[in-house]
Amino acid sequence: MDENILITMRDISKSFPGVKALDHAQFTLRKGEIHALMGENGAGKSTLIKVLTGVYSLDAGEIHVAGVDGPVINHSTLEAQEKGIATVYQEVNLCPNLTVAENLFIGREPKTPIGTIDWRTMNKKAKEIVDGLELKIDVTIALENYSLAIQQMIAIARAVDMDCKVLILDEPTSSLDDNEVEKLFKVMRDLKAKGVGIIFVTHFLEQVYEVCDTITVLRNGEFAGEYSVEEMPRVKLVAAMLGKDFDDLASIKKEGASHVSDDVVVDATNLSHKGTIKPFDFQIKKGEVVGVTGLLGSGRSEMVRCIYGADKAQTGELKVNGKKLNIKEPLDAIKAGMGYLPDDRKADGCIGDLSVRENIILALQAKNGMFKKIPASKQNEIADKFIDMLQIKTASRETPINQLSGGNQQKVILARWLCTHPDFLILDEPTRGIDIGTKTEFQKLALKFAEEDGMSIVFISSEIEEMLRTCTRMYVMRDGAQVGEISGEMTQESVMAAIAGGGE
Amino acid sequence: MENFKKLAKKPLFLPIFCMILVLLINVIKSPDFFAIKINNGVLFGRIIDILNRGSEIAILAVGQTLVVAVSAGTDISVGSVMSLSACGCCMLLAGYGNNSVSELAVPMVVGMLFGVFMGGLSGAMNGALVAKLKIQPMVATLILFTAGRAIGLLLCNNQITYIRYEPYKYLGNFLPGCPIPTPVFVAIIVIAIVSILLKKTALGLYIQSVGINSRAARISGINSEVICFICYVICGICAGIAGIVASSRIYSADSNNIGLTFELDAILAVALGGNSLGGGKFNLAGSIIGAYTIQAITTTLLAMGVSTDKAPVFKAIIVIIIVVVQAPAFKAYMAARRAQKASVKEAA
Amino acid sequence: MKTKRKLDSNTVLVFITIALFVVMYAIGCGIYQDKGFGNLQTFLNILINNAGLICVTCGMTCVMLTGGIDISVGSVIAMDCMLLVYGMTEWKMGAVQMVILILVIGLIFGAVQGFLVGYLEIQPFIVTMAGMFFARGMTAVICSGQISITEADNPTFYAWANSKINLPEFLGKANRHGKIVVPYIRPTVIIAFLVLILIFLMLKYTKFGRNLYAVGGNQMSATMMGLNVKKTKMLSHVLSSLLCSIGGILYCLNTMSGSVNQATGLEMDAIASAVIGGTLLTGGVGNVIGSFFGVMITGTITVLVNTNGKLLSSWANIATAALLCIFIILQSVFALVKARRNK
Amino acid sequence: SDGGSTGGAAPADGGEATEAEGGDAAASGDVITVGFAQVGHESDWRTASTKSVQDAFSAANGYDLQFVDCDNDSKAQIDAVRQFVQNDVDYIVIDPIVSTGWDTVLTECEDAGIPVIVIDRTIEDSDKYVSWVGSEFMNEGLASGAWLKAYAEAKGIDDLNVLVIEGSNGSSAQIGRTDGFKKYADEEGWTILDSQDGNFTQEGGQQVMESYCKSYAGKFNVVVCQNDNEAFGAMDAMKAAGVSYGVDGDVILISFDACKAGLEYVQSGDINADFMCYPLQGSYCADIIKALQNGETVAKETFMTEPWYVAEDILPSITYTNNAGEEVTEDLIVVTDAASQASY
Ligand SMILES: Nc1ncnc2c1ncn2[C@@H]1O[C@H](COP(=O)(O)OP(=O)(O)OP(=O)(O)O)[C@@H](O)[C@H]1O
Ligand SMILES: Nc1ncnc2c1ncn2[C@@H]1O[C@H](COP(=O)(O)OP(=O)(O)OP(=O)(O)O)[C@@H](O)[C@H]1O
Ligand SMILES: [Mg+2]
Ligand SMILES: [Mg+2]
Repeated sequence: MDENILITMRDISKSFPGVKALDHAQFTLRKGEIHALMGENGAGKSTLIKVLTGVYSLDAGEIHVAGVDGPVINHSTLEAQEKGIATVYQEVNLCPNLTVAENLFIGREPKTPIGTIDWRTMNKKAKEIVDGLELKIDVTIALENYSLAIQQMIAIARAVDMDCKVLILDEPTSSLDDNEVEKLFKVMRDLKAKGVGIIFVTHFLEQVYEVCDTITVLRNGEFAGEYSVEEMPRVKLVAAMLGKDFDDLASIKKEGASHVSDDVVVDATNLSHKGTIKPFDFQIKKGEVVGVTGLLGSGRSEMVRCIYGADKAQTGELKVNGKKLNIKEPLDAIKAGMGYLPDDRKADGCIGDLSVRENIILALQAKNGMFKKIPASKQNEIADKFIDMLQIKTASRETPINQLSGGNQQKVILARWLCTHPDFLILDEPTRGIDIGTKTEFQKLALKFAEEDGMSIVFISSEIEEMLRTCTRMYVMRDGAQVGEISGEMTQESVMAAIAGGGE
Repeated sequence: MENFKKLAKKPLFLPIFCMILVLLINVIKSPDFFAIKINNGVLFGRIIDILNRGSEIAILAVGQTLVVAVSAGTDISVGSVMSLSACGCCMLLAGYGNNSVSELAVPMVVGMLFGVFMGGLSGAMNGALVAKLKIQPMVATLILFTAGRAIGLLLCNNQITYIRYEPYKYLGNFLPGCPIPTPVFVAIIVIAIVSILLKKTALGLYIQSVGINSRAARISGINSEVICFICYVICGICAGIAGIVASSRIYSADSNNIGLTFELDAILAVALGGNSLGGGKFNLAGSIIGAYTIQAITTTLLAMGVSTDKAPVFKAIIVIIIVVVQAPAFKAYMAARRAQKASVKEAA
Repeated sequence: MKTKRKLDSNTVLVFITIALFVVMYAIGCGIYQDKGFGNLQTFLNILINNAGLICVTCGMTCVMLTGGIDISVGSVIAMDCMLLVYGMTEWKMGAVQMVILILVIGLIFGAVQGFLVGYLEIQPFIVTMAGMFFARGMTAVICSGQISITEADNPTFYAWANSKINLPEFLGKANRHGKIVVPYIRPTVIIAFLVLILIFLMLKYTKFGRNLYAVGGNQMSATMMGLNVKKTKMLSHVLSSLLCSIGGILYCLNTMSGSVNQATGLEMDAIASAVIGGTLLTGGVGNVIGSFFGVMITGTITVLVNTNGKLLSSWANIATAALLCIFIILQSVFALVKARRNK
Repeated sequence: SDGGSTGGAAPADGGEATEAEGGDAAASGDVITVGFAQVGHESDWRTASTKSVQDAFSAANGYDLQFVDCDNDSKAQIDAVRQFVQNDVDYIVIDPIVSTGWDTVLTECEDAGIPVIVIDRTIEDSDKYVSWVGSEFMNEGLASGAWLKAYAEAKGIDDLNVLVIEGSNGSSAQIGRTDGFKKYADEEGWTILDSQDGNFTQEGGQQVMESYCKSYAGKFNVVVCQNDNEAFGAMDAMKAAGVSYGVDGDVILISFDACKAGLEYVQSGDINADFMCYPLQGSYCADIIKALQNGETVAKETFMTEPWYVAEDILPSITYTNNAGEEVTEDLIVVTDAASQASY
């Protein structure tokens, strides 16, 4: 084995019932390299990582790890860790009931001379780590008190601190804001300098070009090629991922407000929910796409949840199509023609063990009422239609949704709302964890629904460009309050300025 | 072989297989186990006993399955609720304070409906605690587990209330001229109603959604609390019906003994039917087969003359064998071993 | 960071429990002052009577922390008591030998249950229910009658059971017959406290203890973080059965007898105590201090009902259930309010 | 409110008396507090027993009864007795759930100077109680055997094949009745085909009998149920299986307890013989306490008189050697309306 090589994976195959997730995949990681693993949703990236770290057993193929003679098979994450492979998996995987410090150190707690856990040292070290990441948090309280973003940072910090030879990061940036991503990159570069090999999975092309050296592309579980970043322009990379030429993002253009009618669909005044969002106003017209922007944790989700009734509004008044509406439960909102794609897919979206079909028709069924069951044939028809339309990669419509890759799960949830034919659809981070091809698809779809079906859409995204491309108007949020509204000619700079509050 | 493998993939394969296994032991032990004859105008035989005596557990298992599915927890009060509704029914039929009557104080139907209503009410209380106050199911139902029998005893003025009125015995024994025990019909009716409810409405989908991810279900327009509540009420009603059947068998309300430890059997039935006690997806048919499997074990032990206080040892061993055979981890291990053997053979 | 540390919800639950206990005890002292409820010995009796339960509840808490449950404990205690008594009376074994034998049996019992739960991934409720049937049946297999240990059978064990540890004399009080009754505890109480303290330290300061919390918090995550979830679950059951065996010995020192129906429903007492003490059945939250107060609360409820002495059998059960209900609802309301405030 | 109020009953200590003084001026002097730890409430028999004790120690009779229902939990009973000591009662009455394991706690009672009276079930591993009142279960079993022997002779049945439905395993009633009957069965060479636990319940009796009817169809002619509830269940099961029983039937049915409903069945000829187990120990207890109050010594054991009931007027009496080794002749009572109404 080459001195410089940390890991080689050869001809790795892995099948799940009905899906061939990996088909003779190849992968090589060298010392001091940041290696991007790219591919569409469901290409098999996460599976490759899980095979490497012993979460799944492999069907065929060989794995070699530096410092170990012969082929290696890890049977558990623990074994992988012992071989110097530290991993942050795609879904945040920490124990919310333990303190931040424990989450950082569990499995390798500092010990006192008599073999008990040395809490003082542990807390001290933990504090150093979070301080190093410029997080202002108390390491001695339970992790569940902090947001998803912070949890993600802690998961990363845990892996980084593990003194590993190989660090694997599976979509760590999907819930981080730019500032935090920058911190992460700094850490990654430091490790790289120390000779650690890093596997980095992301759907953000900019990030790949910012930190990575090498790119391996997977397509439908197969190895599509390994490239060095310098010799791989964006368009070619996307083409390699999709296996076809990529019609550029430029093709998404706003029609302007020409199709927007004057009918106000939703009109909220003074809505608020104690503890999460201060009173705000909101208005949207038929066929309009409106954005909500702000920093992470600024209350974007909270604002739309309050409109939708996921958190019951305590003050204010909501009019839908001119009629006053008192939303007690999300069902009332659905009946009034609303739909809400939540940002936390795992907790608020997917019904894990249920099939793709059942997940798709769920909201429609709820809208129809319990006693008007949608006939089986109709259910199949709807499911097939959306699997086809959104190109959901699934073995069959009866596959449980939790066996789908992250991005495809998101598409199923979108299908759930589309099939209720809402007048007003809230998309909260619909593109989080979604590959570039599908992202564009989502943006196009949003515009198409607005234009052709006259749907009013709220679009929330951490990527300002995405919102610029789709929205005609944006509400600006800061610290749990609505602080303004911008419209007209918007640029990245003007939006950023509004978010930062420089304009006041 | 291919066909068998396909069969083995069916979700109900294992529960049925286990049931057959238990019955097989009987055939070996005593061939006349399966003998059914008409005796005294009614069907007579061990198999009939299993169907007859298993009815209460089957009825309870129906309700328990829904509760487990929707709340990932178990309702341990069903045994006490059985007793409570039996007492409620008999108290009304006898009139408060009378401990033995041969004339009913109110029409029989009224008494029975009242008993079922008591069951529903208990279910509603459990449901409210679990759905609204978010108390863990086992803890919430612990309250009625403790108090149910006691309230029943109070209703019966601290004594066993006998209803020595011939038609009252019909429900738990035989209808005149009908050779099949009535509890079998009651079980069939309860199972049928719940199955139709699940088939013809979206309740099944709702229950599973709430059981798997109640937050997501709520966002999708399902009123999680109401669905959870409904399941507990159904479970309570099932317990009420089972209680009245049990009471009719002995034409009395014996608050201490009606439904004693039935909650364990009901939960066991759900698990033997291949359902996860962690909630979510469920299979009603499995639970029902599980219920009759348990009764088959009990009847077998009785037939073999194993004394009731030692019988649990055998019951435990059978249960463990059944659940181990069903365990995915065990299946995977066996599959791996088979593969290993095959590869060794190939190599040779 | 030191300023105004947020109390985490687990600690709050324990404080609620302790506060409720104190309030209830104070009310009891007020109402039943004339019946000696306020005597120090009444309190000590709660400890003496529940020494075994405290051990069992510690074990139960450990299992519940992983998200599991162990409903075999009541039957295991019955089996332990029966075996202890039978061994000492019929086989004429020594007290120490029997104690060791019981502990070994506990370990084996726990290992089997643990293996089934941890490695074969069978639901703990079902495994321990089978364990419950098994142990109860075995009790009858060992002996289906009622047997007891007398001084003649085994003087050592008899001495253990009857030795008193007197508290300082000035705490004593004269009873109606003019005798100064010095408050005392039995050695069982000391053992129970030792177990309590050891388990508390284990949960807080050992890797295994923290693993229990991690597994209960999120099993998937624990696996992904490289913990051996299967082993942890198995060991939790071993620990529970071991503590249950210790509890069984203490129980036997209290009752000095074995019978088939002994300790029926004790598992529910243990679970209820742990839950009242703030342990969640879903796992990941709780600690043994809370569980201890849970035991004290259930014990106090019993004493209150007994001291009243006017309740019909049914009312006694209903009173117990009602108090339990009030406790659980109060706790849940506190938790809901706190969750809302946190949001 | 009773702590120091018992000054008349037992010499009260000064300090104690002052403490309780405020509590009750009205209930002067001679209220006697009694703590009663009852088994539970599992049967009509038990309810009758509880009621008799409660009636005997009513406030009207000058008692303050502290009643604890232990719900068949032997440890709860020990706890309750400890609590009585703390509550400083004058007397403790125990119906022990188990016959063993009492030494420690009875020592505590003794230390506190509180006399203990045991009723119904027995305590075997300690003699630190002043008196016991109850039934001689062994005699009930012996009487049933003696009756069956005489009855079979009178009827000319010489091949007796017996099925027994036992009571809860390990209870003194089950042990006594089983042993007593078995003594006769062994002596006379009757075949006991099977003997299973029916748990003293109707459901249990029914289920066991259902099984018997299949396993021993046509092979048995005597069924012994160890209480009336089991007999009711067994009757239903036999009826369903088409087996005739009772006075005109193929099967002789023997039962114990002789509660009201049981005697009604004896009267109608469904049950051949019913051996009473008398539950009303209350007045006996009260007598003992009165004697103790007066400083008299009391008998260590008091057996209650228990009548034997039969359906047919064939045998006037039975003679057998009772557990105390005495040969006794006891009358058999043919049940009348008056007898069954008078029962509990
Ligand atoms: N546990 C599982 N059971 C069955 N199928 C699975 C399982 N995990 C993954 N798959 C399937 O394997 C394929 C590859 O999934 P994987 O999660 O590796 O994709 P991915 O490249 O990480 O996608 P994404 O970017 O959306 O996260 C998908 O089609 C998915 O449905
Ligand atoms: N960096 C941080 N430090 C401390 N608390 C944070 C941080 N980020 C978020 N939070 C907390 O988490 C809560 C919810 O954040 P959440 O991410 O849901 O907000 P959001 O505006 O919907 O953002 P987004 O949907 O883009 O993630 C916020 O109210 C905030 O208190
Ligand atoms: Mg992935
Ligand atoms: Mg958000």
